[in-house]
Amino acid sequence: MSKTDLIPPLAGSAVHPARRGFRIPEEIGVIIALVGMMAIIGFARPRFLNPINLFSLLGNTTFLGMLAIGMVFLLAIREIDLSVGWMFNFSAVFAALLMVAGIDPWLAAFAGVLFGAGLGLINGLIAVTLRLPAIIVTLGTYSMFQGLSLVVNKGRAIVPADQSSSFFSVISDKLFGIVPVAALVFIALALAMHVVLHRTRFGYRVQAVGSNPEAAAHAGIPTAWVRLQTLVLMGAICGLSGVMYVGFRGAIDPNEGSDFVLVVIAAVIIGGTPLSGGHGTIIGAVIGMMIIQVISSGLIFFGIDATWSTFVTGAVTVLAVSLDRLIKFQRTRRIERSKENFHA
Amino acid sequence: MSKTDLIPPLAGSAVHPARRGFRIPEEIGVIIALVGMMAIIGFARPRFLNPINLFSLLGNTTFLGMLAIGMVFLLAIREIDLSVGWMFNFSAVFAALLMVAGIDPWLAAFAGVLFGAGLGLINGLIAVTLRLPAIIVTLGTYSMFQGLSLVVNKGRAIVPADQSSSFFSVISDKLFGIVPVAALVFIALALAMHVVLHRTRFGYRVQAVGSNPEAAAHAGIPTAWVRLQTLVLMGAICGLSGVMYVGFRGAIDPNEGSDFVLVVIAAVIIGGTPLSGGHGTIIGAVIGMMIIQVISSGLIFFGIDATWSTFVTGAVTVLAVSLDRLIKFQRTRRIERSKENFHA
Amino acid sequence: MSGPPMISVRNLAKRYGGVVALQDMSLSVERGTIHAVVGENGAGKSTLMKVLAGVVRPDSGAIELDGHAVTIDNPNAARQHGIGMVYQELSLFPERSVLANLFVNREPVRNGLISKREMEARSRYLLRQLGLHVDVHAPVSRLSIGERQLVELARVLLEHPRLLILDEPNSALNQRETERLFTVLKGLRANGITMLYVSHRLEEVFAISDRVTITRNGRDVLTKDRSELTIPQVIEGMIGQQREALFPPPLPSTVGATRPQMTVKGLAGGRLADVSFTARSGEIVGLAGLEGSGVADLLDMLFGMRKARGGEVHFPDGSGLPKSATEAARRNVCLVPADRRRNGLMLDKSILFNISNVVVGARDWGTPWYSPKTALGRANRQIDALRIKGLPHALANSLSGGNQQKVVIGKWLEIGPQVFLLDDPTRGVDIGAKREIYALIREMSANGGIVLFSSTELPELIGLCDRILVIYQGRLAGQLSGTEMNSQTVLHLTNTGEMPGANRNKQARQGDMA
Amino acid sequence: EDITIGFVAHAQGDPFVQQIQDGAQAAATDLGAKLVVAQQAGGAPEGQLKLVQNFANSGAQGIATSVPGESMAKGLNEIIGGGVPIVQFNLLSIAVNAPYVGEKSVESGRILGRMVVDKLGGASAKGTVILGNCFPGFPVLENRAKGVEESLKKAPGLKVLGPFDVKVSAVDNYNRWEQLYGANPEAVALIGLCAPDVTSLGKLNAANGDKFVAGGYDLTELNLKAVKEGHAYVTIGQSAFVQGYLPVALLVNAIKGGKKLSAGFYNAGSQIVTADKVDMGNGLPSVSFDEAQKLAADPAATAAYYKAWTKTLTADMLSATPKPISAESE
Ligand SMILES: Nc1ncnc2c1ncn2[C@@H]1O[C@H](COP(=O)(O)OP(=O)(O)OP(=O)(O)O)[C@@H](O)[C@H]1O
Ligand SMILES: Nc1ncnc2c1ncn2[C@@H]1O[C@H](COP(=O)(O)OP(=O)(O)OP(=O)(O)O)[C@@H](O)[C@H]1O
Ligand SMILES: [Mg+2]
Ligand SMILES: [Mg+2]
Repeated sequence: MSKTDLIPPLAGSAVHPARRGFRIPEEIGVIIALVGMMAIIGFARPRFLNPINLFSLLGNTTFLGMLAIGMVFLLAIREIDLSVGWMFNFSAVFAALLMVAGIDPWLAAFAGVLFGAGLGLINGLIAVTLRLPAIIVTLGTYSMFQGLSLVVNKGRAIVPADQSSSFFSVISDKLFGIVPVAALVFIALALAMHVVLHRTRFGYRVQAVGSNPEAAAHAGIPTAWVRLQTLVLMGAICGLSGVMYVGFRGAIDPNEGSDFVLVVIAAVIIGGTPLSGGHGTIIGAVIGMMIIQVISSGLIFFGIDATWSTFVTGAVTVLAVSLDRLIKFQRTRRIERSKENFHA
Repeated sequence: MSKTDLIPPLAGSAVHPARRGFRIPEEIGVIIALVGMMAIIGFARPRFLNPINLFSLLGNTTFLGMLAIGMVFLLAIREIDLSVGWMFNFSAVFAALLMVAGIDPWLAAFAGVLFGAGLGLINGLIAVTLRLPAIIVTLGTYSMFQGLSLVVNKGRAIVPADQSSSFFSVISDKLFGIVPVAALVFIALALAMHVVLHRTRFGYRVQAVGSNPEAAAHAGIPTAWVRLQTLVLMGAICGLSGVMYVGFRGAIDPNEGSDFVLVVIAAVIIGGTPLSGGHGTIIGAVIGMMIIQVISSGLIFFGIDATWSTFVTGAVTVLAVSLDRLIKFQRTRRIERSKENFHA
Repeated sequence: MSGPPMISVRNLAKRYGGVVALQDMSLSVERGTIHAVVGENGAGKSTLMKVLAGVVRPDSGAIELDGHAVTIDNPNAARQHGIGMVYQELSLFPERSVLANLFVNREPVRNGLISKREMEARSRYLLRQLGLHVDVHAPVSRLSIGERQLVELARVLLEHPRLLILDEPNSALNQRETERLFTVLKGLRANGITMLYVSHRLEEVFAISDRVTITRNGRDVLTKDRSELTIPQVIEGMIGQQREALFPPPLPSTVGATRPQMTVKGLAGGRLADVSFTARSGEIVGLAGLEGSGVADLLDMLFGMRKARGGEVHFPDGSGLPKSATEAARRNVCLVPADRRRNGLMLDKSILFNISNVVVGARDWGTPWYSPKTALGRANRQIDALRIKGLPHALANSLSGGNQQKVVIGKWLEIGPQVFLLDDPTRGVDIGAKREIYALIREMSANGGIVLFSSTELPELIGLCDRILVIYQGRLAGQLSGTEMNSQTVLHLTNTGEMPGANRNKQARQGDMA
Repeated sequence: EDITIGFVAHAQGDPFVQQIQDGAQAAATDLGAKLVVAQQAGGAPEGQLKLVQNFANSGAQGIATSVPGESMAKGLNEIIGGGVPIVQFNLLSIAVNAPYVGEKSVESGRILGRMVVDKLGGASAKGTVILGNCFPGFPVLENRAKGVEESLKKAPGLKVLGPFDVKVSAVDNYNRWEQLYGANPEAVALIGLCAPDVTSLGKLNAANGDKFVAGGYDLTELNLKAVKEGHAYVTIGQSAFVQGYLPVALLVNAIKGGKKLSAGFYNAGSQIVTADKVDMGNGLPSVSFDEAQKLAADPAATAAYYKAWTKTLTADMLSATPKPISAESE
């Protein structure tokens, strides 16, 4: 021991300053899980790595992936919205009906997004005025939105007859013949929302309220307003996803969306956003959704029959989250150790 | 007033000492909502209040209601089990296959319950060893259990050929011609589990861990063990519900259970168990499940057809939880006021 | 004293990543004594105690109990050795009843079922001794923070430990409650129980302890019998510098002749009825009252967290009561809440994030963007100004209690408030930091701020305030200033609502009315 | 040569869909092709389209899929345009440029309705009839409901309630029927449109003294059991085996012959089962009730039984132009 060590460092003070520069992203675990899975499938079935296939996989994540982005905000504010699938559906039905009624599809789509925001507003107003958790409110509005959508679509698919508008061709177009425009919108939304969550007042407030609602209220953060905004944002994103779906698929079926909510929450959770609030990762959610798609696609590339595919899906999911978990363990331990070595 | 009262209490002004005796149960809100709904339906359609109908409603809550009971423990320990539907299914399939193989149905049923506990044990072991929240683990085992069940049932209903055993007749019997035996088992389970949650070490530990896991560990509670036990209990209850279902319907369909989890969680939440852990009400969950059944039955009695029924279901759910909420507001305000008035 | 010490630790070390919590800490405690451990915030006191309680495992070092080497690697092991600990940061179960908290993991079982009756019976006497008159069936979250502290204490006492560790057991207790506590502790000592006692209230340390260990930077620097020490010596040992006056003198006011003021007329709401007073800028107004007397309600109302039933209030900005906490924050009214962990901090977030709470979270003017770089600047500014021990990226949860408190204050200083509502802002803060906070409060008031200051510690009310308003059972029982501000008068007024010497008839009538 | 056919169904672990799959597997075995099956739970069109796309990308030469929603049409047509032949079965979209194999949905509803009316005493029948739809919004089910209602109108004395939402899950399904009957104990007939209904109705009827006429769909083991025990009157089959076999046969034939498949309707044929009479449709030899039950549970026996029919599937016949798609809902 050198002599200077006799003078103890100031307890509790930092021993080394923060090294700025590249920091391993927290999503590293799921990224490794995703890439690993793709490598394995691609090794066994090279056709899987064909760009066309990869881009179509990306395209497949679009609509549910957008909802997952919104759901990250909800989990971050310690809420859950169960009605996302039906907000998606109802907005799409609404927009498609406007198109059927002869309104310009772009305009109708815009109205559809607003309509989605309006549905979110309903959730928000009930939740805020009655001070109920969103999960309870949306347990009810889940059926309400579904029911109303069913009433207006009369149990039949809505298919805008005239699909000559650029709305349909642009949204279902593929750049360079392979890159789906819809997927680009999805990626753009993800990046924008990533910035919103981490670099805006609104995102800051969402995390603050989710981390400790009481402390947030005591700091003067308008918690009810932030919750309302978050639920409206979720609605608007559902609307956007819904109208894009109409443009992309050219129709909306009456039961489309019924099974969305579990998949969306699964993607967000696999991606690393905790249920306990205060924190969320958009990038993780996007990757989580991709993992889900890659699993289902991988099963088909390997020719695994329906009999086994469900089991394999589950097993791979467990493996993926375990891997993520182990990598996180490893990292914490490595950080601890590197800090300890600093003293040695 | 005696002289000692001159010295004000040191602390304890906030909550006055207990006057023992009758305390309004916390479930009062949902009870009022349930009774109110039944009164309204019964007033308009007196046939609704026919004991036969009421008992058959009770019978309708049995199988999902049992799962809700188990889910209360999970929410109380701040966890969620998504795999309940498939544990139900897989246990039922397992027991039914044993019966098909000629094993005595009672014995097979017993084995099915153990099998369910074993499935819960799998969830528990993964969750505890990887220190993952149960919701993440069961996201994966959801598909694993479903998949394995599909593998063994080969996509077909399992129908024990010989249903002459007393197992089938007892479980689908109705006492006095109207009281379903299955419902009695359900009620007995609810009462037993109520006692377990509120009057046993295990129940206290569950709530303590859910309330403050860190403090629970500090108090020497083996938190991992308690989590494991809770997940095993959930599995065993799923197993019990599953084998009773086999006895009741005389068969198990391959996809039965697929849509259970949301309804089960809905019932528990409507009943008043918060997602935030530390607290749970079995009675509330049972009533929550009844509310769900009464809504669906009410739709039928009022002759509301499929087009509107979904919407009405949602709207009534929102009303029911709002009512519960308002009653709780009212109560707190009354308590507050009585506290404030001490100086008046 | 003969025989080995009850417990002794040698050369304990504990690091959290790059943070040194303990480094070469040694201590030995004689049987049947109350042994105080003092030291500034972050000195490692709580970490040391947690090691003894089996909650934290040290990196190195040895523990001996009755002269035998032991390892205490979990809380149950500590319990088996007869060690019980009252944690500094409350470790209760908020949703659970008082009884469930008191007997957690040791619930009495009759015929396989937990017996509430027995729990009640076994705790009744102790609760009365502690002066804790609460509904033992009500959830702990309904209790005030002082009551919760007593519950925590009672829980440990019910374990009948041989060695009782008390980590700031009375930081939320007022003088009377503290006296009760000390009576209990002295009783325990008479029964041969050994105690380790951590506190920042040095007068009390001197009143209760037999021996004192001073810690600094994760080491023990000095251990002596209390009788061989004086408070100034202790302070110097703790912070290694000459003692300055604990209560800095008032600063010259920097504002001009127009002194903004806040007037409260006939305010009612919560427990309060008909409270009137004026507070001027440049003045520090103390608020005294028992738990539940309504002081908290008053602060809540002024901060917009609670609705008033009646009355008129004028803030210096000319407007009335804020309708919400958000409005209050935007009108430069700040509240430093008493329960920092529940109401003051986002524990799983960094210092940096917490410091931006008000600037970014409450206000809605300025840029809608949140810049981590700017936030870092803010955090560094407050870390320097308040000497917070922690990196900007450290989680609030990893800070020592006193440093957490400084973060709560720091986030408000970022907006430069005009009205300061301080609810026990020095709770758990070391003497050096206290002095800094007092100086800060002086500065706030000198810069034209209006300060309402509530505290459970009488000396600081008397030492710092220009006037003290005493609230008793929801009404303003009196205003004290000048020589009236002595501890006897304040105590009497807070506890009876009457000035000392007022005639007994009146008191009796008061009793009838209550 | 190696031919891989992707087979995508709209339900998971559904006994009826399993029977279709068994038919498809039988065809693949007969014709020397490899069949890979994928299932999308809950009839979600978006999810199912993704599975089809994955098959196309993975190199399957032909794909058979049910089409539970119009929103699949555009994507399916793109795949067809890309050169991968598709055949629809069981659920169709008329916007898809592919042949469809299935029942005549409105017509089968008419048959069911007619059977019930006859049982109730023909045109002079009186009383309340309750109609349940397990999945409001599925076009095929809506068509069936339409057919049933058409037939019931033949007896003006019948009052039709519903269709009510009776849910797919067997637990819910039974609960709903029990509640419906509790609300309308005077009902003379209860008619369901989905696979779980006959079983639930049979159970309900047994518990209440067999007072009403129960009718519904599909020849699952449990449904047949209910009919056999006399608790349900009739169940209508839609030739599940054919719905699975024919699409694969069409695909293999087209792939081998390098021909395009044109849109059109292949009638799989209806089956009518009462306790007295088992009509297996498609001109197949009549079977006893016990044999029908055995077929429902045993894919190998079913394949053997249908040999009489599969022999008729000549290459010429498979290449012939099908009936126009509109024939489906005539
Ligand atoms: N879990 C933890 N992670 C990281 N650092 C920690 C953790 N616990 C304590 N520390 C650090 O260790 C040091 C000592 O903390 P400790 O709580 O023992 O201080 P203390 O003497 O009790 O202070 P106070 O008087 O403020 O309570 C502090 O710098 C603190 O930030
Ligand atoms: N005096 C009270 N004031 C406020 N809430 C109370 C009071 N007494 C009980 N409660 C609440 O009412 C509910 C039921 O109380 P009770 O003491 O009967 O619980 P319990 O059945 O003993 O359960 P457990 O002891 O497991 O909490 C609990 O949520 C409890 O927190
Ligand atoms: Mg401490
Ligand atoms: Mg209790």
